[in-house]
Amino acid sequence: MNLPFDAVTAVLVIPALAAAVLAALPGYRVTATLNVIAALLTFVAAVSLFFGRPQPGRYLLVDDLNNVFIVLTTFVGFTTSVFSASYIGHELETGRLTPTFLRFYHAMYQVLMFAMNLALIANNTGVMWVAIELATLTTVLMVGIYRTHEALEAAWKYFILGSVGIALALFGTILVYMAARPVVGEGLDAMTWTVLVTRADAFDPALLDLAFVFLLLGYGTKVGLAPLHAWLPDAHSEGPTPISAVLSGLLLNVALYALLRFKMLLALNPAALAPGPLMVTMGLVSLVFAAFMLYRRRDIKRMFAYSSIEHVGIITFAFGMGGALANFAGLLHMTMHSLTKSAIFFAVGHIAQVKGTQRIADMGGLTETNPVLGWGLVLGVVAIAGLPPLGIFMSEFLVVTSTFARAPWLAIILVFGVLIGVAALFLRLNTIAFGEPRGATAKAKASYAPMFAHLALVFAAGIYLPPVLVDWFQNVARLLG
Amino acid sequence: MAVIVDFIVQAAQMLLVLLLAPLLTGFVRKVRARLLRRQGPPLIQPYRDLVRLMRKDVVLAENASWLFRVIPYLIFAATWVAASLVPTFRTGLLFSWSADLIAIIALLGSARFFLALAGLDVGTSFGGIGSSREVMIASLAEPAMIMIVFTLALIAGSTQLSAMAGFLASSAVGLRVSLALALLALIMVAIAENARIPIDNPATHLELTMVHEAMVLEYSGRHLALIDLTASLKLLLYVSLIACIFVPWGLAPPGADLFALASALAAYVGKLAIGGFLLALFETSIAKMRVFRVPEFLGAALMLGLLATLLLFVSRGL
Amino acid sequence: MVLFALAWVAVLIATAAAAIMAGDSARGRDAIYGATLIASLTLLAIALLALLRLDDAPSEAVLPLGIPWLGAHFRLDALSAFFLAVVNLGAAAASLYALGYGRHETAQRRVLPFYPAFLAGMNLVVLADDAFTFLASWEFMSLSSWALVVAHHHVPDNVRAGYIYLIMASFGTLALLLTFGLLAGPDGGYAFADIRAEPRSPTLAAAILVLALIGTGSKAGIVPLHVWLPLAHPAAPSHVSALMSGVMTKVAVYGFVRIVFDLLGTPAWWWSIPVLALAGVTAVMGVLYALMQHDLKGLLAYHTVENIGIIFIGLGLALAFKAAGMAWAAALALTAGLLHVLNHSLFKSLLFFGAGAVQTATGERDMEHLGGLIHRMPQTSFVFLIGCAAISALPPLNGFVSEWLTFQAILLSPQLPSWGLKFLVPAVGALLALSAALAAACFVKAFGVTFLGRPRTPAAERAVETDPFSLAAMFAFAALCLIAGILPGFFIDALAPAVQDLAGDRMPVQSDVAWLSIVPIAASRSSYNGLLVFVFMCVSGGLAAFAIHRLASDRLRRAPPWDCGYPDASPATQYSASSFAQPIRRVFGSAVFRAREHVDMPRPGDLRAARLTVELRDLVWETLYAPIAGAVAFAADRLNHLQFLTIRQFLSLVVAALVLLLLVLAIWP
Amino acid sequence: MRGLTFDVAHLLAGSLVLVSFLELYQDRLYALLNMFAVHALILALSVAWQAYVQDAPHLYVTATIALVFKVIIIPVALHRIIVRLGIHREIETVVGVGSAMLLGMGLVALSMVVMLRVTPSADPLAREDLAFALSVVLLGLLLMVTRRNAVSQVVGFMSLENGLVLAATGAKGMPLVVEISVAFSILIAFIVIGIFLFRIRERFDTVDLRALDHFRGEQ
Repeated sequence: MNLPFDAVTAVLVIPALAAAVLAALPGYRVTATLNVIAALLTFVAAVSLFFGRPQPGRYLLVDDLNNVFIVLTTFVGFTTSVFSASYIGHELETGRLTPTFLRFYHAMYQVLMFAMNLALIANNTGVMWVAIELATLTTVLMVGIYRTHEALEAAWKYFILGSVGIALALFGTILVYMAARPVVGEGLDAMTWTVLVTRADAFDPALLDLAFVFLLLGYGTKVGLAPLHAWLPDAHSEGPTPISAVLSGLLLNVALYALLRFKMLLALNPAALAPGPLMVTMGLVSLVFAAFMLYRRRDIKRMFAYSSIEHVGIITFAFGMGGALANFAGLLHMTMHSLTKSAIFFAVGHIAQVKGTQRIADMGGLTETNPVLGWGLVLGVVAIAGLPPLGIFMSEFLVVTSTFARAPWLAIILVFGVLIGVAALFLRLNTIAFGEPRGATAKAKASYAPMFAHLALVFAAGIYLPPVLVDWFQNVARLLG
Repeated sequence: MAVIVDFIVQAAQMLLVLLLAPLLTGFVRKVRARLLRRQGPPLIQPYRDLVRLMRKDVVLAENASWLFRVIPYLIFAATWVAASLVPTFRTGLLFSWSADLIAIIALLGSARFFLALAGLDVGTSFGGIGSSREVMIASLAEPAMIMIVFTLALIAGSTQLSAMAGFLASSAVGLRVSLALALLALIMVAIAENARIPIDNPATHLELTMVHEAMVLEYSGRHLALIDLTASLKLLLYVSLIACIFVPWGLAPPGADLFALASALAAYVGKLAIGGFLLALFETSIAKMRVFRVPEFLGAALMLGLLATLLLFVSRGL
Repeated sequence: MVLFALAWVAVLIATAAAAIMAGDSARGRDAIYGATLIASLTLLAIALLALLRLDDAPSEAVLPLGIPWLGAHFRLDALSAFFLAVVNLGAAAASLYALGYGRHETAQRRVLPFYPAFLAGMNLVVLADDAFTFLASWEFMSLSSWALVVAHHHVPDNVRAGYIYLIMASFGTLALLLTFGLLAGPDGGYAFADIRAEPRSPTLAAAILVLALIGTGSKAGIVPLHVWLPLAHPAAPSHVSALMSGVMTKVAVYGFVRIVFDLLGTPAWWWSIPVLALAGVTAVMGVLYALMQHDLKGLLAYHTVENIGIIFIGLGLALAFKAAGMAWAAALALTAGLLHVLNHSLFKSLLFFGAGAVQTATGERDMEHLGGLIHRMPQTSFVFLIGCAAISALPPLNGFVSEWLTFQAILLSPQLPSWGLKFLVPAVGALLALSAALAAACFVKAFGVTFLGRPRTPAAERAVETDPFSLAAMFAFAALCLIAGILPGFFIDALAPAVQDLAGDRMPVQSDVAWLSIVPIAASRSSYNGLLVFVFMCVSGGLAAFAIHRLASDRLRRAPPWDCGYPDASPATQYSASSFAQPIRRVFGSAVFRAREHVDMPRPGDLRAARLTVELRDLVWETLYAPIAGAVAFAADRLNHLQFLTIRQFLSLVVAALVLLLLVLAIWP
Repeated sequence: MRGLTFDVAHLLAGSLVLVSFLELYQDRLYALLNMFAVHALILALSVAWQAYVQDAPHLYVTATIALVFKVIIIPVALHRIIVRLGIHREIETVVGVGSAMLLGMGLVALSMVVMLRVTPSADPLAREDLAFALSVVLLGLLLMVTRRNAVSQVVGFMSLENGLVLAATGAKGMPLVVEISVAFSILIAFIVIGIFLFRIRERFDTVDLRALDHFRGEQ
């Protein structure tokens, strides 16, 4: 079917153009609003994809799987841009950012959006790889944007580890090509998803296995699976909070999406080793490891970064288990986690601005000094801890129950990790949200809308999932096998 | 018609226990005195005391509460009801099914509960001593009693006193180890419950050793009279309990004629006399023990009861 | 039917939302509590209706909520109806009480929104008919009550209590998650109907039983999973404490009954063994802990632990009988347990109300600082006394009835075939008797030290009687305690349909027994008539009073206390809570609490005050929880080193992972 | 002809691995840089050869990029840096050269084993190439983790990337190779610039430790 304009190209072009424009424009208010508008337009375009999809082209592809991702990405991108407008304003006042850097920041933000959308829409393994590398580079630059010793430090770490990951991922991509070539012949076809999926059963299993190992490690670095996670906490804690939100909420998903695509190939090939065990193992390792790491955190953003690792672990575990229920749960968990975690970072950003620090020890009694922020944070943590009636409870319910009947011990480890994590989170939450107020108690000039929008969505999803969404999820779950 | 007779008998029983109770107390005192080569007070001395106390006015501590004044009537009522439900000379009393043995014990328990509260009401240290020791004793005596009830109930297949008495009177019982154990335990509990030597000494007012007397230290006049009456009722109750369970012979069955009733009554009085005599004998032949030896004494009772029950549980299985 | 109920639950939720707006205003507060009062009364009515119409089938409903392809199932059968009644009875009283108590609330903003949510959560749990809805409501209930526990967050202990509570709650929920994972099977038949239909292997059923016991036990407060309870219940505002102790623990019992009796199918003979053993220990440990307490609300909370033990004894016996095919005996035991559920919810709520009244009147919870309140708060002390008598299982009040039934059930157990039970049940019976006696001792202490004697502090001297709303709530429950005690037959009959569903049989109809007495099996075997005992006592007591006042003296003089001629000026010389418990501590404490008394007696001539310090240790905490916490801390510290590696070392990690995976590939068959 | 193509490709790839080993062997920065230049040169040759064999002209572009960028520009730039930072002294290795070589052997063996599991049906040229490429990649990683010095780590990363390019070109008719190699060159440029910018970062380690000491407030 033909639309007034091709939504797919729109999703790519709008951010690209916006990036160019924003790079040129001075003045924070204008750019900020423009940023928001561009993000909004992208989101609209993405939503329109639900109603009409172009046929998959040579390079671009929209199907159930990435459609969900795209909409999620653009939506969080939009809300984050709203949040960042108010956040960055404060940063300007405190002089942590100069207008020049701000211009750069907005441009980069759109480039990042572009890169992620491209990675999602790409119908070609190579293009996807390039896009993810681009996304990495942009985030590296934005993490380092404060130019403080620590920020550069974190950026550098991220950069080095990211590059290695990228390299490994490329090697995996090449291997997939080589596995595909004898079957589908040379040239672009051997890198095109639509083609690969149809012929995957005939590929050389040994090559596929090898490829998957490299892809798992390569993209796994982006996903932040232990032990490849090292860059993640620092990058989250040192960059501007909007970027932390985007990193946790989106970039991890994009990398995970790449992994899922390749997992589908292996799943389709009977002779290849099942990717499940690998993903399950790494998922559990990440979960338990991150859960324990939560205890000794003193920097609030770094703590929530580790909680992201924890949840990515759960998601990977779910996809590794496979099966309609687990995959559904994984997708749901991924969506809910993106929304919740970005909401938490919205709250944390303002909290850090109010308190003028990220040290947990220096904040306390928030529900008293800044009730809205405080309760927002409490709600977010409750959600991320997987307590009802919020969405993550449903996904965790599905994961655990569906797993326990199949692999009891795995489920027990899973439950153990979750419990450890919850205990750690609430241990910190108690000091942050309750007790005697500590630290600066200024009133926050904050935009609460994005945070509560996300939380409202998570809340709604925990109680009622619209059938449309369910159908998409179930289709995708079936695709993932 | 039968109902009316039953009702009369029930009433008679209530009056009987009420009237006999001080007599029993007096009898025990007398025998003790005699055993101690003393003259001892006349048998009717307890009645005189009661009347005297009734006549005197009550001297109430300034900060005594309404509860303090209500409690004597409460505990008297509870104990009286309990006592009037124990078959003394005739089984199948009209209201015997309104409370089985467990309920009777619980009634005594509530009496103790309130008495202990009374000990705390005025806020004197001696009252505290009395109450705290009393509840400590009770916390061991009651489980022991329950265990005894278990034993008997399992043998007789009922917790109804009348049924028990009836069953035990029949020859179906035979001699049982657990019965012996239960009897022993019951005697120990009875001694503890009635604050007799070696647990407590009803005659003492030596502050640091007294339990029951310490609780009622602040009472006077009619209140004290009621409490004393209650105490002797309780003693009577336990003696007749032991009597009707372990020597159930001579109890008149329901619908017995007057003569049977009369002979049963005589038998009952005889049992009381024997029981009182044995009690006095025991009390004179043993020394009071330190308060903190009491738990061991009662613990032994509890263990005996549990052992008896266990034996039954196991033997039932065989 | 169930839809009505759900509608009113929705009203509760709406109230919660509205409460956020209410803020600190008094009118808002009254409106909210009024709304909850109406809602819970209506729900109570619905529950009673559902309970009394015996024959027709339970009403069900499916809402398009929760898990999409499943929907949220709700069902109102006899069991749900009974617990719905218990929940909303407590809720109604608590709301009424709160109308008055709420005036003294300092952190109203933090209480008002969560209170209706808490009620809604509890209602939903008993209505839920599929695993997801059940667990979600269950955890929601925990969550909202957690928020209420940390309402007074300036007290560090409360925050800590809330923390432990939340962690234990999550632990329990996760255990239940696993339970339902096993019940539902890999392809997720979450609806209770499907679960009932599914056949199970014995080992699977065993695992489910254990997990369910852990999951529900941690919420009900089974030793050793009780640690959160005595911390959390006192921390909350008193009307919430009443609900948590009196009602929420019952919801946990409901969970256990629902899973084990209903979903899990026919029991095996040994199922009752863990239940009974834990229950007996719980009953005695709970009351012993309580005896060592001198925080009034803490004491009450520990008594909840004890009573949960008693309830579970009933349930365990029911399991044993059911497994042995003695349905009629199972019916008796189950009735005893469920009746005690109702009774405990009555008098425990009543007692917490009283404790709350004392707290608002004096600002004190520590009994050592109270005393003599009976003069200042006569009505409160009267109803509190009734509560004490009821919970001490004294006839003719309700506590005695359920314990009496439990004893009757125990007396049936020799007919059980299995040997393990033959030895266990009498022991459990002894434990039950012991706990009952100790409970009486404990409440002599609680009432005596708090309300009797002389005031120990100025605060206690200045106490004033509490407000009419609170009194109304308390008197209502006191009356119910008496009614349930003297007319138990009706309550037993009301329970019959639920028992019939679960045990396969019911107790004989009681309401048509002569003179309204109750007869568990046969009149020849045992019977009890609370009404008659009550009338007897009134008559004989009244008779005595009348006779004496008429025929003998009724004169009365006031004088200083006699006290063997030692006039002691200071109220400090009274027996305090801990000194009252000292004899019992001597008997049990040294074994259970490693109790140590250190006496510091100054030499003659030394003007120093002598000191007696008592050291108690909570062995459960020390042996079970402290090590776990230590282990977690240790692991966290060890792993934490990984945060501080250099980039190169992180790279080496990556390489190591890569090489490892390649090796796996290389040696893959 | 078939045999010849095979042998030449094989020779070049094999010598690439050999040079990686030599890199691993170096203990002076200058020498390491020169060795890397050789590494890149051989890569360029092999890419060119592949271009010729597969007659895929676009691969010549890749070859030239490699030649210009990696054989000339980068090494020169790095020379400059070394001079600037005055670190033209011995390289501190984490493990001794000998053990590093041993590890390298192990890795090469591993990659061979893994690769030979690939079904023989796959064309042998690709297979061998891939085996060598994998070993080069692994050796590059090894170089990165066994050297403490930023510059030598960059060198390691670049030789790793050489391995990738080798694999990519070995994969017959793989599209986007040029784009990918360009993208990678950008990546490397970033790294080098990074080293320029934060010249204090002579070594990653010191920085990390100091940073960790004071700023994070983590204990």
